[in-house]
Amino acid sequence: MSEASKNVVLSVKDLEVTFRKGRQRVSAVAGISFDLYEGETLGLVGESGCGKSTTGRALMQIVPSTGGEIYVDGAELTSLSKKEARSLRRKMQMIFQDPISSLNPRRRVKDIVAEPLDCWKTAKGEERDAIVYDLLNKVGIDPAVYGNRYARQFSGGQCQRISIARSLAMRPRLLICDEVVSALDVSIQAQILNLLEDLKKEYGLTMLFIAHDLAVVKNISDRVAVMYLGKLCEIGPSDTLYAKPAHPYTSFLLGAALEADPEIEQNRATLSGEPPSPLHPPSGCRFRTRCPFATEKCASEEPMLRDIGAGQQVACHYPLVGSHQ
Amino acid sequence: MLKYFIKRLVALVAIIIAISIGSFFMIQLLPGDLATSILGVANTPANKRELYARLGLDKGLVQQYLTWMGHVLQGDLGKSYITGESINTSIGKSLPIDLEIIFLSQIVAFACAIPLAMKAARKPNGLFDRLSNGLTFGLLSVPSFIIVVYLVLIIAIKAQIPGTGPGSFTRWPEWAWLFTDTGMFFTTVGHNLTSMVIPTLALSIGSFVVYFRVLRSDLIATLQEEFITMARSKGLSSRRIMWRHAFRPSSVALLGTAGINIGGLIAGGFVVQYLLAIPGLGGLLIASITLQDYLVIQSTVFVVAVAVIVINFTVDFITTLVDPRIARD
Amino acid sequence: MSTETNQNNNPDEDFLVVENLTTTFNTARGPLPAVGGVSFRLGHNETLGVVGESGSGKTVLSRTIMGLQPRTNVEVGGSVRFDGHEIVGATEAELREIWGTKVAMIFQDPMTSLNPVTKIGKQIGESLHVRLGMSKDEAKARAIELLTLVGIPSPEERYEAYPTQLSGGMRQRVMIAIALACNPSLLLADEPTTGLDVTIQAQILNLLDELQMKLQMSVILVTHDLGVVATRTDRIIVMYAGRVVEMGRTKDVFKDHRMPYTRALLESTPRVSNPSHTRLKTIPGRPPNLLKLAEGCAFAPRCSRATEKCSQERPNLEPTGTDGHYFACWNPLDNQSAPVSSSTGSTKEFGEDNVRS
Amino acid sequence: MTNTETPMIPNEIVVEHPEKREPIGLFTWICVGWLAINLGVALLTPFLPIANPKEMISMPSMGMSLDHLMGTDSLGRDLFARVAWGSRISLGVGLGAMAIGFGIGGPLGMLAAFRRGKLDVALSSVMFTLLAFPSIIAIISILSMWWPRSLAKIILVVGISSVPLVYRVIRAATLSAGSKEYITAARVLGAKDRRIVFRELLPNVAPTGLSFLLFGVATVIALEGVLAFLGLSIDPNTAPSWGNLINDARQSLNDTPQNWPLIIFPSAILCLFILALNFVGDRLRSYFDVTEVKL
Repeated sequence: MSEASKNVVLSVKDLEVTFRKGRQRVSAVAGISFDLYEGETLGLVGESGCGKSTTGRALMQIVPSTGGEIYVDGAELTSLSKKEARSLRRKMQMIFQDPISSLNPRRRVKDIVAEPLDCWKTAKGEERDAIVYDLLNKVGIDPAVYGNRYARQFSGGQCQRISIARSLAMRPRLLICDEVVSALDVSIQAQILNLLEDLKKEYGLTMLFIAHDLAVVKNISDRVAVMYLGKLCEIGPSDTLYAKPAHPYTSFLLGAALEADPEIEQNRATLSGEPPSPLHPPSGCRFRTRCPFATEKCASEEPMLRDIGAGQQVACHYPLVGSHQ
Repeated sequence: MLKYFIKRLVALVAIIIAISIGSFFMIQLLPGDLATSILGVANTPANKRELYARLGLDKGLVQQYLTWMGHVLQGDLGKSYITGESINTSIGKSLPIDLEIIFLSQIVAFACAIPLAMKAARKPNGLFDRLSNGLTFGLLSVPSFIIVVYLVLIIAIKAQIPGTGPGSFTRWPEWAWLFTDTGMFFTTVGHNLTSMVIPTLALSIGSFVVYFRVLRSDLIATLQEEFITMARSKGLSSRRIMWRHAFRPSSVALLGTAGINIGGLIAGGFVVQYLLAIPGLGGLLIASITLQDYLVIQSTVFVVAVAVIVINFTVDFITTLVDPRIARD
Repeated sequence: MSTETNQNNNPDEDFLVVENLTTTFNTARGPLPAVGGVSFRLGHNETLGVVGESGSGKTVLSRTIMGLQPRTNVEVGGSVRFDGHEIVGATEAELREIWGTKVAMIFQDPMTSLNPVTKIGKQIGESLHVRLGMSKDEAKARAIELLTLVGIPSPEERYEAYPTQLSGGMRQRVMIAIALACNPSLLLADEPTTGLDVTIQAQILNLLDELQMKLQMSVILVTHDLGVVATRTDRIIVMYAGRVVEMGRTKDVFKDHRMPYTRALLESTPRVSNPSHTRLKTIPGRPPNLLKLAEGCAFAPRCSRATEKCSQERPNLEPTGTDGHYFACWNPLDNQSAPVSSSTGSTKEFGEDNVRS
Repeated sequence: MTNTETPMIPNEIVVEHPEKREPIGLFTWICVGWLAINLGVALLTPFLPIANPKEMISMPSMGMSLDHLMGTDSLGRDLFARVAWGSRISLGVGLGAMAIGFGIGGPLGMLAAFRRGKLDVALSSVMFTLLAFPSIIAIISILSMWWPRSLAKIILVVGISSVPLVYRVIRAATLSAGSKEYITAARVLGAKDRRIVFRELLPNVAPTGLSFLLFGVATVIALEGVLAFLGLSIDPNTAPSWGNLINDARQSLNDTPQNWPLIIFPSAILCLFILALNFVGDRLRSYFDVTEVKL
């Protein structure tokens, strides 16, 4: 999927996000780089606190990035003026985790979906209504029945459909989905995932899909990136990465994932302990404190993300998988 | 914890300084002619100039403020321009009365509110809860001055209970009496407490209503919490659950309300004092307002404001002891 | 209280007997049947999984079994017999006798389930002190032992901590310590790992397994996650709209399910083992409104196999022929390829391998 | 009054269109009606066929009769007329002061919560310091020295003294609404500040504001009573307020204890008016489910 011939829609170089907590500094995202090619879905997976959501928010400039560059279709986002950045952001949209809280409870559904059109004044009157009607139909909400209802009257799954309709109103190139199905039941989750797949084809979207659920991420993504404590551990095509994880952390993460099948032997060797505080990240490789293969080199030298073939890159001194050649 | 405490203390000092500035300039900037109220007909330009020089009022406002603050910091609030009495003495006589009324009324309010709120919250929407909730909601809408008026009408005039009406306030005996004449001591204490019936009732009803409602709704919310279910699932008695698990988290809101309420009583209790002719701070303030006694007003306002803030500070401190989450934020 | 269960000569099956249990909430909009007639049995040291989506009544079921349901606006019918005690209709004082010491519960959200203003050590020690009559010092010593048991590092220090100072995984460990303080013989775990990260989830589930073996408990594991029950339970119950739609040995239900809902649930769950972009099968529509439940099968409006009968008559649980495997459906799925005999055998083996003996 | 009727149902149960709202209830409508009647009387007093409140039209201290519905006071003035005219003053002070309080405190509170940062720190430290200062003392001191007294001055002083409180409430409500994901969503969609404030924040802050407005009016009306007792409200001879009427009655009741309607009517009407305001405010709060903002 990641051939050089493809257009790069989003390119992230050494992105850093540092928060201030009193006098201390928390580096939530500590320098990550990746490219997103046109039409692909990149899954960003990791445990809570690893910085995956912050990455998404920094890309949308909801939280300011404190270092690095973000290129959208070749234009660098962070160095632009507020006004230019705003118009560049039209190409990017985001859907959030909590479907209910991301819709204003005191506004009508059709106004919520029309919000971007009203903000950018791209469509008015009948044209606007037609777009809204069409979008709501596409996400499976009958506009004739539900268009005039208030957002608070809908269930989580329906709210997420409305959010998706809203995010597509400006026909964005890039869609960032931040844990969009984690608050939903399995049966609803499947509906939303299929809906996203369909809309992605129809609208020619490029997606960054952020989630903690490994199965969900694999299902929807062409490539997957794994984060741990603000850094990228590994990135590669979904099927390859899940079959042959190169980073010990990825391997443990996959081992801990529970499969809905009693015949699959669960890997009982789980990671012990919990991730260290991002206030005091370990030196060298950030995973070394929980890694059974860690050596002195891991403490002194930070592993850089390097190619191990077949589109897979890993940041580990001792990857589990050698070169694919 | 200590860090939080120090932080709060610094804020406290800052607010007290702000308040001293506030009470000083509020009085100074108001219209009104001090010379007229002191000198009366003798208000000639020469006399006025002489008076201002004597009182230090011919200097700049900042200078005046600094002089006043300098004295205040040494514990001297100055002397009344009009009566010449030391303000320390006046406030020293009045403040204990306020403290007594507030102390008594708070004891009564808490003693009634806590058990009743516990009872009401145990069965939300039950008969007792509905009754008490409705009744307190009604009482909430009766301002304290109306309560006093009716209490006086009923207790002092209709029921003819001696020593309870306006002007019947009796002071505590002096310290020395305690050891020499116990009979007299108890008589005076008795008189004092009788004279406290109406003011205590008047203030405690308002406090009770507020405390009851805050504690009740908070308890009901707390009892819905999962950790209460958890406590039940341990097999603890409902008594233990109410007191050990529900009351403590709920008392945070109660304490906060109490802080604001007690502060309000110091500042707002003087309507009651005025109506009952009780010589507390309220009485002092209103008397000095009538006399246009600027320095006394200014000092009283300052003392009351500081008292209110110190009380709020104390309540905050107690709250952090009850709920360790607060100090860590 | 009924004691007739003691006369039964197969105690393993009758440790917990739930019969036609119903829980109905009286709401302003009418009665809401959150649990609509559930029956099952649980043996000693057995692990039962209860699976269902939001609104399936699984949480209400677990609380009703324990008798923890609030008393007002709730009607409970049927019977829950647990080790010689009848739970339904028992007074709170009677229930208090078995709560904590015989049956304990861990809750979904350890943040809200721990008292925020009390040190965690005190919360563990409380039941030791109150229920077992230990002195405060003994209780403290035991509480520290329990903290060690559930794998909390430096337990003496953590004894003094407040819940907000711990991570989610640590809080869940504290919850387990509290629940197990008085050695209960039945543990109800209501979504014990929801909201935890996968690696922490694995730690907690392993810990529960280990403790079940050590302390000889029966466990009811309530969850929405099919992955959690797949390898950690002996038997499972699948719930939909307050009723059991299928139950049986874990392997039978996963491999040989008859109820279309069970299949739909399994097919709509994304799997790590499936290749990327596998199209998920979805269940159309949403879970039903329990206030307006129709006469027939609650799943009928979403079911591809539904016939007219489905919307008119409610199916009862029927045996499949395989031991202990039941389903409620008028148009069940065909018996699938997996041969019945071998699946029974391997289930047993599996149980011995992973759960206990 | 209580929104705790049906909390026993666990969240997991899906009820279609989960409307938490309870029916509005008869008593709420009675309260609304009572408020409307008072407001109507206050607005229309000059046009109503009632006696002149300043004129001695009858014997003093007469009981209730068809001519004088509430009887007459110690100077023979018609009490009903005086109560009706009094509502003009009391409601005027209440609404006027709150108009000033909300006019200044509301926008400032929203601005501080929306902009955050230095502006918020600066505004909030000023406001919270002012809040620590017991406002009633300030009101009394200022009014006692600011002669001659007038309705406008009372409204101004009380209104300004309520600014910090309104500021705090509106700021808290805005902060709470602003922390919701839909604000971030609107920003991401490209909404400008103006749009976010008026389309997203305001509709969610307004219910809190409205219910606090009702509580505020109730408090100010009670406060006017206090001022009247201390002789600091407007001169009862020019126009009586409800507080003035109660104060008058209190004083004259010593001489004519049989004339109880004199105190019962004004105080009952005052209390019932406050009750209705409080009740409607409380219902509004639970109707809009404004739980996160503690007033």
